[in-house]
Amino acid sequence: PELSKTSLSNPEILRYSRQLVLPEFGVKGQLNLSKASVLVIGCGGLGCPVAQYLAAAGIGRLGLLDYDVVELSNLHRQVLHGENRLGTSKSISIAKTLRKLNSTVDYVPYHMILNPKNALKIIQQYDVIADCSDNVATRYLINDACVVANKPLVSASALRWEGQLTVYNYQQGPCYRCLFPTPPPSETVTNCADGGVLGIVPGIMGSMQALEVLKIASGIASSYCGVMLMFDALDGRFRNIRIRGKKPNCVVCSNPTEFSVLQDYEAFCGSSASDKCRMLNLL
Amino acid sequence: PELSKTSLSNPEILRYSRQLVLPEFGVKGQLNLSKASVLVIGCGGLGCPVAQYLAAAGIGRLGLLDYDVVELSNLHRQVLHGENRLGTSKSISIAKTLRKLNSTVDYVPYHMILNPKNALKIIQQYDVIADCSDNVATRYLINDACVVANKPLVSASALRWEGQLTVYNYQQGPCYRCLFPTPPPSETVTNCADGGVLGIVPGIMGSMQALEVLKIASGIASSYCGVMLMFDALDGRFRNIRIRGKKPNCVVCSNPTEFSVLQDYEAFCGSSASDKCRMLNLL
Amino acid sequence: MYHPHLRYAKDVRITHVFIICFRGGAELLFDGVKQHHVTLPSQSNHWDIRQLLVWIKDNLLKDRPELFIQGHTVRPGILVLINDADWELMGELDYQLQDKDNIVFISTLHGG
Amino acid sequence: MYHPHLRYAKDVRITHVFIICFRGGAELLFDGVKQHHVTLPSQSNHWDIRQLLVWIKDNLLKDRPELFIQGHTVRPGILVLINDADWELMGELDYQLQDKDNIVFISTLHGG
Ligand SMILES: [Zn+2]
Ligand SMILES: [Zn+2]
Repeated sequence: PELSKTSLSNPEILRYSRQLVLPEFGVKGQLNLSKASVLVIGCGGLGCPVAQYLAAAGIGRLGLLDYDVVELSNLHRQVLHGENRLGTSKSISIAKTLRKLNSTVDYVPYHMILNPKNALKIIQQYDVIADCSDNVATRYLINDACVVANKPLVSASALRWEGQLTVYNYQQGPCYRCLFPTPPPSETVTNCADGGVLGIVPGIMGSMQALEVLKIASGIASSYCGVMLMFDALDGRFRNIRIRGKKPNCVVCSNPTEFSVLQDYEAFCGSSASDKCRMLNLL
Repeated sequence: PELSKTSLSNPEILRYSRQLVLPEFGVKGQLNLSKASVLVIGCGGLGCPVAQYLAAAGIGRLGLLDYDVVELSNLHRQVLHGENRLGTSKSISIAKTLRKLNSTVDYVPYHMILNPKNALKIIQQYDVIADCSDNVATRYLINDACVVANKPLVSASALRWEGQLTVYNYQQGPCYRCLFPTPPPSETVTNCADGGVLGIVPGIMGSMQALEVLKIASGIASSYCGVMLMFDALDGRFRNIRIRGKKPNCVVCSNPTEFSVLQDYEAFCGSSASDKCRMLNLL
Repeated sequence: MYHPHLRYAKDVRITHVFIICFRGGAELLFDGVKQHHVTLPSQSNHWDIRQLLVWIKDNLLKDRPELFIQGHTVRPGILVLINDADWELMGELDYQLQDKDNIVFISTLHGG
Repeated sequence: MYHPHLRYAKDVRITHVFIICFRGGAELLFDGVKQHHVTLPSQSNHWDIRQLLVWIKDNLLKDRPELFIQGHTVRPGILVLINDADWELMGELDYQLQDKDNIVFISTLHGG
């Protein structure tokens, strides 16, 4: 269904009053938010804070995609699930938790794996995409589908004590492939299960991701077009890095048609889209 | 009751496995956390993420102090409450929400206002204090009591699009009064009700606050002793600022006895410890 | 302190070019403008922060100067930063300005 | 490129003193050391990044060089930063090192 809204109700004015008084945001920003749809891909350590703060702020529609179920080892960082949700779908778990916080948001859980057959069709239905996934193959798939569908992609990642964030395919900025045309050798890829992660690190990176989604969805420019945020939790330092612009020779940007979405990303990356069955790697 | 623990159970090893594998944290860090108690003063926009990630990480005891009840205008940033909690105590609401996430934490809600009579007695019972309050008078009271009780104080604040964070009274760093010996004129003080705040800004600052509490409580040094973090959400930039050390002429640091806790902080600051009845100010 | 390459047509010698920022709400006293690129007129001695405060009061402040300056210093609750360091570490009012310095006046925040 | 004030007793002229950082897990190839203060031996031309990679491989890399260098460049998935900018903006392998440069090799993270 269409998200359309031309004014705020009295309960909405009360609920969002603290952000309505911000001149840079205001009623216009709130109405833009209420008409915007965001797809959160991955309902784990990053997806929880992203979904939580987008729902609180009054996003119109929130797509929540994850194939996985809640496990006890998730709960140190995946803060919207709970002990009574073990074994249940992560996407449905987030929707259940957030309905209590803000029942006016339209939650759309997808308990499925994103694959080359369904990616474009789902992504086309949303205004902004948040990459909260946990593996290389899915990150390339999301990127390619976002370039083809022409959607801004707010991407974050976290491992151990570090985090990275940038916005791809937005204004004149690069896509993920412009920056990383070739996937890393699979033996150099570490996931959270192997490498570990302090739970608050995806908490911080996901919160920054929510901020940039909110800025784009409410009509304020993102600060991370052509800029990458790097965070080290051990020394408490953030760095903003200038990165390259869109590359004319990028295989996807130079030919953004549905044929640019590959048939098999696991083969392309030499790794699985599920991070469960990976062997222990050096880094 | 004493928090004492000499080993981790099998469910604990599974639950915290992703942080146990971090060499800088490890079993030692987890055991330290499980024996540590943290008092979160203020259960609002900062207190919610602080409490959420401390509970998820396995802190031993979590004190939650707030005199206030949940209102609809809180829900855009105070993400642990919900529509069914309107009119109920914020401290109890957080404890209820977080028990579902981690039932092994000892939650101690205090539905009361912090005042010069009770502050020292409560603060003395905790290892680390998180200042998540929303007004000048309470910030001076918390500081003075922390100096007298010799507790590290992880302090954050947020307003509009900006946030600030530092750790007071820790190692050779300053206390709040070393930095700000005189309160600001009351007509220059703005609260969130008047000035507004984008909800994710306390979300980000509270997450950083949780990180520094976790580092101190698990036995890793904080990065914010003598350093202040400044964040601007509009331009997406963080800055780490070097600040002065402890001042020999600070009225509290130079004489840290219970008599250094004043009788009346509202008179000292010329303002109320409740941010509700404040007139609209310029800044 | 004579810089011939900075001579202007009207023989005004320029001694300092730097950036002043107002944050944390202090910018609201300056029409909401957060960043000012400032060129100070020349004088026989170096400019220090004490003199800069007077210059800001006379040239940038729109109204209600008492919300920014009290006595000869900034009012309580405003932190002054010189190149990302607390001015207390740099000599406070006596700090002598250098070209390209970054001076920040930031109101402390109390909200949560 | 002769710097008499940097002459050492053994007449080794030093041309570059700078910092190399490894982050995002790349430090695990270097005994977990994240920051290296490096002084390169002098040579007749400027050092460029191409030569630096060879020097790192020969002097800092502990083992499994193929996890850091492939062919004549860094392996896919490592981003090279020169003074907080993507090396692509700075000339990549041809960038000529300057004193006090800050060179970062950072593995991209994929976890969530
Ligand atoms: Zn591209
Ligand atoms: Zn003090």
